[in-house]
Amino acid sequence: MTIIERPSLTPVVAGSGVSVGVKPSQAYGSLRRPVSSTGWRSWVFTVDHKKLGIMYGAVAMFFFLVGGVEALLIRAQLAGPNGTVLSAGLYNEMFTMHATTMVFLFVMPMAAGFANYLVPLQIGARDVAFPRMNAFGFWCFLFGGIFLNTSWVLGGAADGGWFMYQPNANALFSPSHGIDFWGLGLQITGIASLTGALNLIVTILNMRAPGMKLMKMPIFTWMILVVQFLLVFAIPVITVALFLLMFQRAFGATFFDVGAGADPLLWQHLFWIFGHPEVYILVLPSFGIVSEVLPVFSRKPLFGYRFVVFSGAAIGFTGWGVWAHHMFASGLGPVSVAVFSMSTMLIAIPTGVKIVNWTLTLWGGKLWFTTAMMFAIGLIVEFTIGGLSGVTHAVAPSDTQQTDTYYIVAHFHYVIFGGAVLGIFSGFYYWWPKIFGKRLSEKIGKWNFWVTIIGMNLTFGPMHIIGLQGQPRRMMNWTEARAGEGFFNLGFWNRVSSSGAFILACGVGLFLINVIVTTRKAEKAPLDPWDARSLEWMTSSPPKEHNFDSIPVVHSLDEFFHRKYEENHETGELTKVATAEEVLADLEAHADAHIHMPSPSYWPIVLALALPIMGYGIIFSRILIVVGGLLVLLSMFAWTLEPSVADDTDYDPPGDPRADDGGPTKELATHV
Amino acid sequence: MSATTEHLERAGHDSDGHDYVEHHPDSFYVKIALALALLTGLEVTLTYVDIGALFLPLLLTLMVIKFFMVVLFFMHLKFDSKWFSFLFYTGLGLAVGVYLAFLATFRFFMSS
Amino acid sequence: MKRSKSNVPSLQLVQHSPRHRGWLFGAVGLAAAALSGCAKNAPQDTFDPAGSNAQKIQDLQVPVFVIAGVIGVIVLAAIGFVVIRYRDRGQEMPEQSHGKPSLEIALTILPALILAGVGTFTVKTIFELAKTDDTQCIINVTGQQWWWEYDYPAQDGCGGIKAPIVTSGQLVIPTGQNVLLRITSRDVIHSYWIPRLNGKRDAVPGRVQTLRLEADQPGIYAGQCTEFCGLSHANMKMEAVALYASDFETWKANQLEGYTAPVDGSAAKQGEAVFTANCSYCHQVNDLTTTNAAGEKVPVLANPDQYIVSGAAPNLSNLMTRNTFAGATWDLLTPACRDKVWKAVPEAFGALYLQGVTPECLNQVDLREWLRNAPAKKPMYSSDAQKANSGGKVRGMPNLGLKEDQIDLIIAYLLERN
Amino acid sequence: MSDLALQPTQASEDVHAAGHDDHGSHDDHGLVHATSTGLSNNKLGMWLFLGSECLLFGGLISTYMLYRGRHSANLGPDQIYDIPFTSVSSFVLLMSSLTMVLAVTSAQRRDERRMNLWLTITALLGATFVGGQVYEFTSFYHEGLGFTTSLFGSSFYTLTGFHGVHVTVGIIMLMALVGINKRGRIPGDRAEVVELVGLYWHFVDIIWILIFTLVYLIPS
Repeated sequence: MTIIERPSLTPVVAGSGVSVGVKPSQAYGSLRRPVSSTGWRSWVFTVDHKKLGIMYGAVAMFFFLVGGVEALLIRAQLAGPNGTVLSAGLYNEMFTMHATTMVFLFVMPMAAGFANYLVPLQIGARDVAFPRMNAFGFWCFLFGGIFLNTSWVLGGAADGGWFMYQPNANALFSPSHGIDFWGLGLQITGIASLTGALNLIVTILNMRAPGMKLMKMPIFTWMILVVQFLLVFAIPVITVALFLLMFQRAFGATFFDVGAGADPLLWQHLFWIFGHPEVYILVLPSFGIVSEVLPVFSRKPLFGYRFVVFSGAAIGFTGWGVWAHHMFASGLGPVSVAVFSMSTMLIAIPTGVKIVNWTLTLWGGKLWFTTAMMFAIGLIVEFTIGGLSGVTHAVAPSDTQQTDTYYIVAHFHYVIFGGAVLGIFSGFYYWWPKIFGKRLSEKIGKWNFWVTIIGMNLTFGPMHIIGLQGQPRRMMNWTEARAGEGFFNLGFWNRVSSSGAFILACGVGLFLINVIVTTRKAEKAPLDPWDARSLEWMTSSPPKEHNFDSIPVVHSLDEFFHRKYEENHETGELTKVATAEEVLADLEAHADAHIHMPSPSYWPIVLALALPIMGYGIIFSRILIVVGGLLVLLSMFAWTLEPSVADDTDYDPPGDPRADDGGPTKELATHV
Repeated sequence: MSATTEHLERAGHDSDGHDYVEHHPDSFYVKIALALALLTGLEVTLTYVDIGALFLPLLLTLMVIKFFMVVLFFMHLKFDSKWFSFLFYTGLGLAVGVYLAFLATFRFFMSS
Repeated sequence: MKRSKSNVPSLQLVQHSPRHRGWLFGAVGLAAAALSGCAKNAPQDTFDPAGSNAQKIQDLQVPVFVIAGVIGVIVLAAIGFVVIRYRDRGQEMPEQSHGKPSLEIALTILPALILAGVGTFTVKTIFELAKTDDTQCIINVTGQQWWWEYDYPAQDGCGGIKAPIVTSGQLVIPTGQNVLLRITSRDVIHSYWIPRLNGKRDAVPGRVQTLRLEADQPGIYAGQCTEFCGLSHANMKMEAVALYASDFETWKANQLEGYTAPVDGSAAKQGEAVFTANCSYCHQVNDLTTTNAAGEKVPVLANPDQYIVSGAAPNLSNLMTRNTFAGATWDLLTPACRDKVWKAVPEAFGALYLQGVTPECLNQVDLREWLRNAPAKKPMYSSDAQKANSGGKVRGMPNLGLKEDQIDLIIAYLLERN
Repeated sequence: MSDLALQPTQASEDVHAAGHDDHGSHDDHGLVHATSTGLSNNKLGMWLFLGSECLLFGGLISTYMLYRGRHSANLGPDQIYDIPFTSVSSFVLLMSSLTMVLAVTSAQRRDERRMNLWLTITALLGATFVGGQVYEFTSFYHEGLGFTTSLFGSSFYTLTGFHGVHVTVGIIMLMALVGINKRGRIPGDRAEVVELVGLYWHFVDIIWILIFTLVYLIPS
């Protein structure tokens, strides 16, 4: 395996199979550059987009479980009338943190993980444009998430709902530090999103393989591009809102102090101007994933690629003009309500285009029902339900009956779980052999799929009924007096929903079991297990650190597929002309002689670590602000002066590379 | 968007890889700065002279002119790749559109 | 299920539909019909309008649900068909077609047309619901943690109100009249929602926002605060009571009736003293007087501003005319008596309701628990430790540490507040 | 935010791995590799960042516009602003944009002496502006307008404070550039680094153009 090239010394020819484990020299003592490519250092100081992608995924998965436990506690509380599992305060903290965790610490970073790992591979690049910034983003996410969750043991978590409406989130009404943790934690994870977005946009625009025009980019990359644009422009809006919140709570500013004449709707507008694009930030990556998976397992190209790209961009753009539909009941006045009602309906059109195109991709195909494919089809079905219930509350008068009831909870869980999460699972099954070199068990996978689907429909389906029967959200309990009788009584359906939640948890558990089982088995996946179509499959699995021995020249959409198959333009018949191994051998034969890879660095993690220190400082002690601030200055200064590729002096003098114990190949292969 | 980006891409490929394609003599920038100073002077003067209903539109026009003089010339956006314009103006346009709509929901433009 | 007579839903029909018309849905509409309120007596059913405003929403949302249902079934059927028809049976590799623009455009325009139709009716309904120029009765509604106050200003509307009426727990309105609620809040954002009478409207501090209600028939219509408003959000409920105009007159007259002091020597008389000593700091009872050190009779004026963050507590002058307490969360009536009122036929409802809470019907269990330790029954920020965080004021009723005999006396006193 | 603002000095971030680099050594810092658009990663990133910043300042300006009239009778914008003073400091900041441009053209001509000179002058002008702002804040405070006094106060200090922090970060970057440049240690393409700092600096200036008119000149 080829690792970072030692500049000017013993250049390693890519593809030669020579494995060089590099160790840092002792030149600067403990402050030497961490160029080590083995052991924990190779992960903590890495700037490799693939390692960062895996770490994003692993941490996001952990937070998924945290958020899931929170959800189970909520459903346990609501399983019967007058639930006593949680106290009122704890219940409020639970639903606040459930939403916050799932949105900011699971779906967004999981999508970031997929994007990090796959985008450079899909566009034929060797890394992202700003590798150290990429590492910095990951550590911001991790430390921000940990910071946010330490509030549980430092006086209580945030209890104002993830939407944190003012003035209920003021210090007067929420005196614990929970909301301070929430605001600062999201500010830190916001930095992760913003730097990640800047990085990925520049990467996608600038680092495509020769010949890869924008309209030849894989659809996943396209959707990620749209999402990153949404992030780049939406994050600053929440940043403003969070600063106002922090200045209010920590420094006594009056932004949401009604007594001083403030208008509480200011917060709502800022929050939803961010919050609505955020919805598309959550689902579009999964739309990208299934748009990759469906063609592969239908054995035909994505139907209407241009339309799917265009509708993705249109959803992203229109998403900026609909935020006030979260506020139809807040008293905007009929003109604003009418305008936002219409713009919201508009957004149903490009969304409908996507569903139509996916269905038509399947049409006439040769469908192979792998687990990845099943999750993808599951997404189409469940998301359609969520989309249609969405249309029912684009109709503003109807929405004033439904908003803040369980009907909305049902709607957005069909969108977020049925859309984003099913897509993420589809992506796991599809790309697992690429990332870890082993295929997840299809047998457990199918169980995983069916239990998850049944669980999700049992959990969220009844919420439609519960909501239309008038049960509001965010209530710590419900009572028999308002439950009604007969088939649609709230009691029965609340029980169904709670049971469904535990089935859903089993579904997720099956996935974890699958991961463990797969990790233990020795069998390697074939190079091209799915007969895939895009560039990320044109390298070894898992890919080498430099991704491609030689950067492929792209001639068409689905480049990999067209290298394997030749199409008779008259009859449309396909002939297999090459195997994946042959395509790969061809690339290796033309391997680039010299490849510079960016070197690891201390400074991203140090800089990211300084931020939560400052956060604790703002909440508990001003001294810590100074400590964190100095650490910020130090690490930025060091970062600035550090060249992106390490000097020779950072390395040990050249010796026998084979003397290294273990070596990086083993390390990468087993570290799942 | 697809049409735009394709167009942008061609524009990008046309450039020779150098970012500062066109050079202006320093005197050019001095002239721009002088104009900016004059416009600022005009703006300040306006606030001391009562010109009635024209005041606000005139002031805002001057502001916009100044804004774009810096963007187009000092920041070189006029002579640079269309990609930069695309990225910056998308942000600017979204900000202007979204925040004007935001203020409109508060009936901001009706009261003043 | 009341609404199961035949009629085909369509947007045209909606405009002129009589109120309680039923809908017979086709097979595809069944799901929507099922969702639309089959539950018997679900008091907050959003598909069971009982007045003109909710009916306008109903006329709009039923066709929308049907359209969404139809489209959903078509899409799901198409996916089902494709999945079965095109599964891999070892057929040839399919043709690598990249799409068909004409089909795409057609399938883009089609939903656009449907949505344009839906949008037209939506906008029309939005403006109809916002109409205020035919208001017949005005009530100020103020939300706070965690109950609603209703203030009927003096007006010619509502059949004429000479002096303001302040009440809470139950909003009493005359049937058939266009009632305009002017909604605001004293602390955080709440939301006023009586599903069978109209959609919801947020109570935003610093703003006054309007919501129209109209009830066709006498009865009690349940509702709930729907904007998350802190610890006891779940315990902030409301009930709207509609009365025939004549009954409404009786109710008004009763509310404006002066204070009847308890008979000397009665338990209620002792209760008056206990009330004055413990409750009257926050709770107003109109015209209640006490004797000061100089032996003069002086009015007892509640001063909740001093003790409560939101600066208000329910007026208890006529507590026993309303059937609920503590933010309409618990009933003042025993379950049996409550059932009688709630299930009364419209014609009999008024008389039953106006009886108020009689000693036999009083729900002693919940009321006593409440008086014993209010925050234990309804989570509130009112302990001493929590007071420190709110500028020394409580949010909600604190634990007054009353003894059992004091509670007996207070209940005896309150029973006469009718 | 201020953390991110320093990003442009990380000019060496351009990934070598992107292109087919046939150089044996790595002293080819900052050479524009064959990117898909033909543009530098750093510059593309900077413009994107500035686009993003538009929404940050847009939010702050809108908040100010919404709240500018909400204050006690004698402590509002019309009473408290000192237009002649602010006009002068606005002029100073405007002129710093000129000196910044001159620094960039000097850098592009590889005229390092002049470049350092213009960068220093730009930093000084910026410092003058920030000094003026500090003076202004202090005098407002003494007149009775604190951060927590009114909605106008909170939103005014937040908006102009954010701008001031941006200017300060810019000054730090300019001084760092001069300092590092004297030791010959700017990684990557020197002219591009100066240009990037310049873009940031001009952006801060155009935001002030908006603030000066919208906040100071328009009466509430």
